[in-house]
Amino acid sequence: MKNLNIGASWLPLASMILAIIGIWYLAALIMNGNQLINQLERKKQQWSYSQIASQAYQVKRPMLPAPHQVALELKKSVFDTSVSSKRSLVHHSLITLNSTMLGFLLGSVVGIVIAIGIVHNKTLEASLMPWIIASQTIPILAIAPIIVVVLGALNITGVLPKAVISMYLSFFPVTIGMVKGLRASDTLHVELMRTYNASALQTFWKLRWYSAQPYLFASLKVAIAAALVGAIVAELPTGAQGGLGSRLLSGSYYGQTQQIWAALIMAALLGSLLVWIVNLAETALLKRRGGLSNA
Amino acid sequence: MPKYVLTIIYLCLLAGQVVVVSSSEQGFYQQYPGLLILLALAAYAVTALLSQLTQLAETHPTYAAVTKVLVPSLFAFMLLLTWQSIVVGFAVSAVLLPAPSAIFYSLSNNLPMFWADFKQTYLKAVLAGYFLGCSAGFIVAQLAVKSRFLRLGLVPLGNFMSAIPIVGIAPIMVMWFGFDWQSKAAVIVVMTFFPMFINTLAGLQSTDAIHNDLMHTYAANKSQIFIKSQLPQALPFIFNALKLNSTLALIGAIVAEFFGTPIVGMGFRISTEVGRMNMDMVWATIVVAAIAGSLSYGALALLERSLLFWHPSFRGTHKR
Amino acid sequence: AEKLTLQLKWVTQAQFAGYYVALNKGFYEDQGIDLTIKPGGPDIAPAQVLAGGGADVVVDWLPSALATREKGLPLVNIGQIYGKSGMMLTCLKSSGISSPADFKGKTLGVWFFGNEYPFLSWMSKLGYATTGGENGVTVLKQGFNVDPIFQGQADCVSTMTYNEYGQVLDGGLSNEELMLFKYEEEGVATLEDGLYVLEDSLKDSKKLATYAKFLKATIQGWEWAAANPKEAGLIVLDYDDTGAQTEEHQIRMANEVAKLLASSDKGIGYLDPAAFDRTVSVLLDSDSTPVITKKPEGAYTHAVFEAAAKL
Amino acid sequence: MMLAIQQPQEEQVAPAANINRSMISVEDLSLVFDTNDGPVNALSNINLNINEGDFVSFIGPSGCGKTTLLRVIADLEQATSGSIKVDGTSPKDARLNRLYGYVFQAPGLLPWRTIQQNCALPMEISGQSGAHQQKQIDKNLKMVGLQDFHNKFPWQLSGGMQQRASIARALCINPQLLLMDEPFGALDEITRDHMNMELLRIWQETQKTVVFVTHSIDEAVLLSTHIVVMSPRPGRIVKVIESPLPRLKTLALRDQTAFHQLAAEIRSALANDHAID
Amino acid sequence: MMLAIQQPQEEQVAPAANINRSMISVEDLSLVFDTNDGPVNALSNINLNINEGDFVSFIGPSGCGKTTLLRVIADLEQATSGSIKVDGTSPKDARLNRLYGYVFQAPGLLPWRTIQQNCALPMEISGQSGAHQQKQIDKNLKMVGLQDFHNKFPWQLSGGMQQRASIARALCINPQLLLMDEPFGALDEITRDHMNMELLRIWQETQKTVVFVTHSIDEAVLLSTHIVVMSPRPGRIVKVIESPLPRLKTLALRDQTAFHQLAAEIRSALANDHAID
Ligand SMILES: Nc1ncnc2c1ncn2[C@@H]1O[C@H](COP(=O)(O)OP(=O)(O)OP(=O)(O)O)[C@@H](O)[C@H]1O
Ligand SMILES: Nc1ncnc2c1ncn2[C@@H]1O[C@H](COP(=O)(O)OP(=O)(O)OP(=O)(O)O)[C@@H](O)[C@H]1O
Ligand SMILES: Cc1ncc(C[n+]2csc(CCO)c2C)c(N)n1
Ligand SMILES: [Mg+2]
Ligand SMILES: [Mg+2]
Repeated sequence: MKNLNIGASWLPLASMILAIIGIWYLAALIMNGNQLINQLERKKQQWSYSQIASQAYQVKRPMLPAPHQVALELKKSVFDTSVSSKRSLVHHSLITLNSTMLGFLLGSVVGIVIAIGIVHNKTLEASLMPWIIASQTIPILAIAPIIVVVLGALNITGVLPKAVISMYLSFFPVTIGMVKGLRASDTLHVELMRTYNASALQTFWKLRWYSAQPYLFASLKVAIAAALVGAIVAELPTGAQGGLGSRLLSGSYYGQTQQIWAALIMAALLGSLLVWIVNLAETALLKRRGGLSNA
Repeated sequence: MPKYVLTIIYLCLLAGQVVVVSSSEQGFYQQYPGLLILLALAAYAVTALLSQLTQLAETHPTYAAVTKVLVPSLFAFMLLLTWQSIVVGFAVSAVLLPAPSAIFYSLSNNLPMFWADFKQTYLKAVLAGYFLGCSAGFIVAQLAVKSRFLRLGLVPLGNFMSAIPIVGIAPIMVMWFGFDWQSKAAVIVVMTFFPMFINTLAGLQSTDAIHNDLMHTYAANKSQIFIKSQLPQALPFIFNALKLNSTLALIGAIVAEFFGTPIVGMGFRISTEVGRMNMDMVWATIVVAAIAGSLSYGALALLERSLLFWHPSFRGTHKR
Repeated sequence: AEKLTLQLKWVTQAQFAGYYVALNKGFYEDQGIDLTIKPGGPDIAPAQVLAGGGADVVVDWLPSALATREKGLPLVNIGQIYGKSGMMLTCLKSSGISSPADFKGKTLGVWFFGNEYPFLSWMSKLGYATTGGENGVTVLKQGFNVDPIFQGQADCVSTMTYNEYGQVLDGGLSNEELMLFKYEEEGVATLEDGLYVLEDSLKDSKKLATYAKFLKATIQGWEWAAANPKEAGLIVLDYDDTGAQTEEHQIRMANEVAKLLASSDKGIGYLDPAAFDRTVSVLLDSDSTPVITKKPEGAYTHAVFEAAAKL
Repeated sequence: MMLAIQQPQEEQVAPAANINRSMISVEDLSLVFDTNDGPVNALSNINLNINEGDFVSFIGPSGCGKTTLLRVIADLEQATSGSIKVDGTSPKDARLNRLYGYVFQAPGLLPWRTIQQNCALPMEISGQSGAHQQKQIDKNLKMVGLQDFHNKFPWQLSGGMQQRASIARALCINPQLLLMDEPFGALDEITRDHMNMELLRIWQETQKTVVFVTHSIDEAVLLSTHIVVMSPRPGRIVKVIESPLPRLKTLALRDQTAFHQLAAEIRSALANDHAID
Repeated sequence: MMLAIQQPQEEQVAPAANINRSMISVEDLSLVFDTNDGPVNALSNINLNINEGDFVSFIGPSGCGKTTLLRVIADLEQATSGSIKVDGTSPKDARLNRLYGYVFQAPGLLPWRTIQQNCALPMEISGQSGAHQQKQIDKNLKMVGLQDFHNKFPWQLSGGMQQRASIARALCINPQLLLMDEPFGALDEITRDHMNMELLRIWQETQKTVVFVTHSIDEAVLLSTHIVVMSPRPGRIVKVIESPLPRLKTLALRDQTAFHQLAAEIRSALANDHAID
């Protein structure tokens, strides 16, 4: 999947995107048109289908803004606004990116450390593993405000509470992936290390760490996307302090569907960019170890 | 000193802490900070007990099943005990953090209400959305395996879509599908579709080259290749997605309820009771969610174990 | 200067114009107070922030403050900014509602998160069960906006005169299509935005003096905002970090909130004991879902207001 | 000639008929693998004819293209140039007609199926009846000495046992053409002798055509009617030796001079092209 | 006697000393695998003594427990009952003392290390100096004919080359005891002859003890001082044959009668207990 041949792949992707845009326009017509019809009927006014069709893409609070409306909103808030302005989506993306990166770093480190502990210590594994899984069933949005408030009480404000929530979401895939990866070493290789009477540390650095790398990168890609979700979720309860999350919230608050969609697309772009960067790092590292992806 | 003497000492320390916590007044740590030492000792005793238990499991495999439950329970018990001690000992306001005892109390006192919430969120939204999302991801992955065109179009798109934070689509889904569980199920469908799609696709494509060649020499048709070779080899991937999705689905439903819901449901309960300063109710709902999530996860893990007995990660102790 | 943190009940908007004006115009500075304003959000409970020590003063509504007080967190009102309630139920005439008697069997959008108490009292007074059914009303937890009335998901939605009502109009519904039920007019009005602190802190006379200075500057800010709604709206806009608010919207809100400010002869900031008692009786009347169970004692003080008046 | 599976009586000894009908004919075939650091000439200008009923062994140093050539015959690899006919048709049609059975260099058993279920796989795919399946499985598992292991999973068997299971699997469908890639590599001498004799018996009884890759000169001599000696870089055929030994062979043959002469001839053909260090 | 690694002069030919000191002694050893359909008796009542300096081959049909026995010696598998001593201590202590080098049936090279780095691995682990590592690697890679491939990654080598690399890796640490599980299985005849002679030379020069699993009777005769014939179900030792051939052997030995007699003796011992069908 990773190394798709660009030359051969643009056509299917392009046609898929075209199809989606087509469906999107159609859906917008139907949804907004219906809304319009309801409104006119409530006012007991006459309406015709041609009138609806011509107005469906101009409603003030569309149920589904048409692609060009979202594009316009994106253009307005990305290109037509200076980056330092609070109305710039780039500005808000950077705020979100900030806590995403911090949370991702913290989460990766915590995730790796826990995984190493679990793989090497049976007690840790037995006592921790079930609760690590249970921890992810706690709805994050439920504890986000609590974390923000409690950390706020400890005078930790700004980027850190958001990063903590990002960390909470991103450590899990890293832990699970790393535990799998550290244990994915070929049995033959493990036995080889045993015949050398290698210490746990030696086995780790010469064998397990390598067999874990492909798993680690797969998890890091999930983790960085999760960190982004965490950052955005964390921006919801604190509503008014900037970031893509607060754009989503205020978009919803003021019925600005275009603004929601623009923020969503920006978030997806940001997420794709982050995953792509992890991908680059992976390719670079795998190249150094001979270019074989699955060890 | 023989081992069992140590074990008895550890148990005594733990029991002592339990007695202190359950019989003392609010804010006792503020009065007698020295008691904190006992808490630290009890925590140490528990870690020691835990490693004794794991050693026991290693030397006597017959106890393994018991310790497997006992170890995490003991660990959790100590966690709760510490929580209770700190909250009671430092008289932490119930508005900030309720004591575990208070959470348990409100849970057992409001069972019918929690059951109604569970029914609304889990039995309706989560189950429907999870089932639809997972099956859709699975089916589309089938199509994508067969068609290179679809694959090249869907995979980058899937990666892009999975980067969208679901919290963002929740308000849209509520707008489109109404306030009741249907909009929550829709959020879950969107959330669970792509993990299932990507994983199934990866699994179906991960088949051993030699098995592909083998089926090729048999001139097997596509459905035979699928059922006899691809599906079994894809199962580990599919279970990964099923397990991941089981936690995602619950979170998705609860998050979506923040954006509008009838006045029942776990997400509704959490957000409403936070506003009413009933933190014990909030935590009780979280407990219900965690139990439901862990049980679903555990059930899937058991199913996986029984279906994937042949996989190297599940084979018996004698491996090569 | 003395540091002080104020936690708002909701996001930065002209609902809180007075504080921002006072900050912007240096009224707090003049009183020797270094004020930090923390905007709220949909899941920020001001009382919780106060309990956690994240703020010294919070803006909250009296029903929720009293309920919290019963939970064991002793909030005390040190000044009441709004004398009138801005909350109302906005209904579609087309759904056949012309009086509260028509609510039966209808679907009503309500805000929760501590804002539901007045509504519950009202329904209790009307004798409607809030759990749906033949003789009750179906309640929806209304999200962040007034969409349900546009999408036909609810017959009525909750609105504030100064905010969501405008959005309903902007969204294409005209005044003639709507039926409004103001809490103020239905006899279930409760006191809204007020300033609250923890009871213990009031025992410290230095703290009390600080609060007085803060209240003084706040009152000044509100008076200025009431006099210059347009400028006040623009000032608020400056402080909005989301960059999502519009000028038009904020100015309209500033105009509307000016109408709600406490208008007793003592001026803005004075909690009218009669209004307090009315709120309490509205809350106590609700027997199906008790918000508070007994008459609260010491839930407000005029000490700060009086100290501020002497400054 | 393909024997109808439902008529076991026909499996009895039959005259060496059709001995001149070509089963596989390869003309000027070349195959180049594109790799990251340049093309690899795996096969170069291969010309070869294999008649129906022949037993042909490919022998040659590691990396000379034996496996690759076998894979081209089986339609698992496409030639870069040249032509190939299998049973008068293209390799693809031959495959679709389920003409051949292929024994891979590695056992390639499905880990979630028991040995018995693994053997059943090709028959399930070609839609044979359950009773017939069971008969074939019992017969062939017995033949390879795994009758007691039919309910074990592959990973519970030793390497040699797995390889025998994969041979049984290929034989179960009773194909007209048998393609075998070092099938006895992991077997001990006696088992190997036994398997060699069983293979000879089956070949003689059913008049299959067998194409066989091996590293063992003795094995090639013992089994084959024709020995193809190959050499690497680029993979090509050095020599095709027709065996002077009778078609009906026994292990005793190994003590005869004709056997040793043939072995020596192969050895020298191989040595001419061999440079290990 | 363990040779100090830093004193290469001692690696020269030395008299067959200590020939009676026991290196491995196995008493009444049994091993049972639990599987889904009942226990498998992989080893049953094994009694065996191997003296220091011996070259012992295990031979026997596939699945008779050769690999399993070797793994018990290497402390990779625990016996169900019975006792075993390696170098006078338990297998575990022998392993902890880094007494032996093990060559697995599969090469087991780390794919992220080049051939040279793979050979360095065991020396890195036992903490040997870089210069010494380089010397050992150069010597042993040359010996197995891979000196030109030291910078290649494992998957760039053919199967036979990989196996040779894994032999070089085991030899680099110059262990007192060499445990080898079918090390030459994937090699063609000429390469195999070469490797056999090299192994004999190293064994003679350094007086190692070698335990060697093979499928080839000729190989067993050519190399061993003692041949252990095993038989399956349950895995047990049928016969231990002491070789009458001299310790110093050449390939020419293969043409002598003594060689053929010994081979015949092994063959008949194997055949007696061999019931494949
Ligand atoms: N998929 C591939 N990509 C690139 N090169 C390949 C591929 N498969 C085989 N080769 C190369 O083709 C040549 C012939 O390989 P082949 O597997 O046919 O050898 P072989 O004669 O079967 O060797 P062995 O006896 O070791 O099995 C080798 O040089 C090998 O490196
Ligand atoms: N992990 C295991 N689980 C169950 N049975 C096993 C396992 N490993 C080996 N066996 C059984 O133990 C017996 C001996 O196996 P072993 O691998 O030692 O044979 P071997 O002599 O090395 O055979 P080969 O020559 O084929 O390598 C076999 O019957 C095998 O089925
Ligand atoms: C979760 C949530 N809670 C409350 C309100 C309503 N609300 C109460 S006070 C206030 C400020 C005035 O505009 C608003 C909007 C909401 N919209 N969303
Ligand atoms: Mg090959
Ligand atoms: Mg073996």
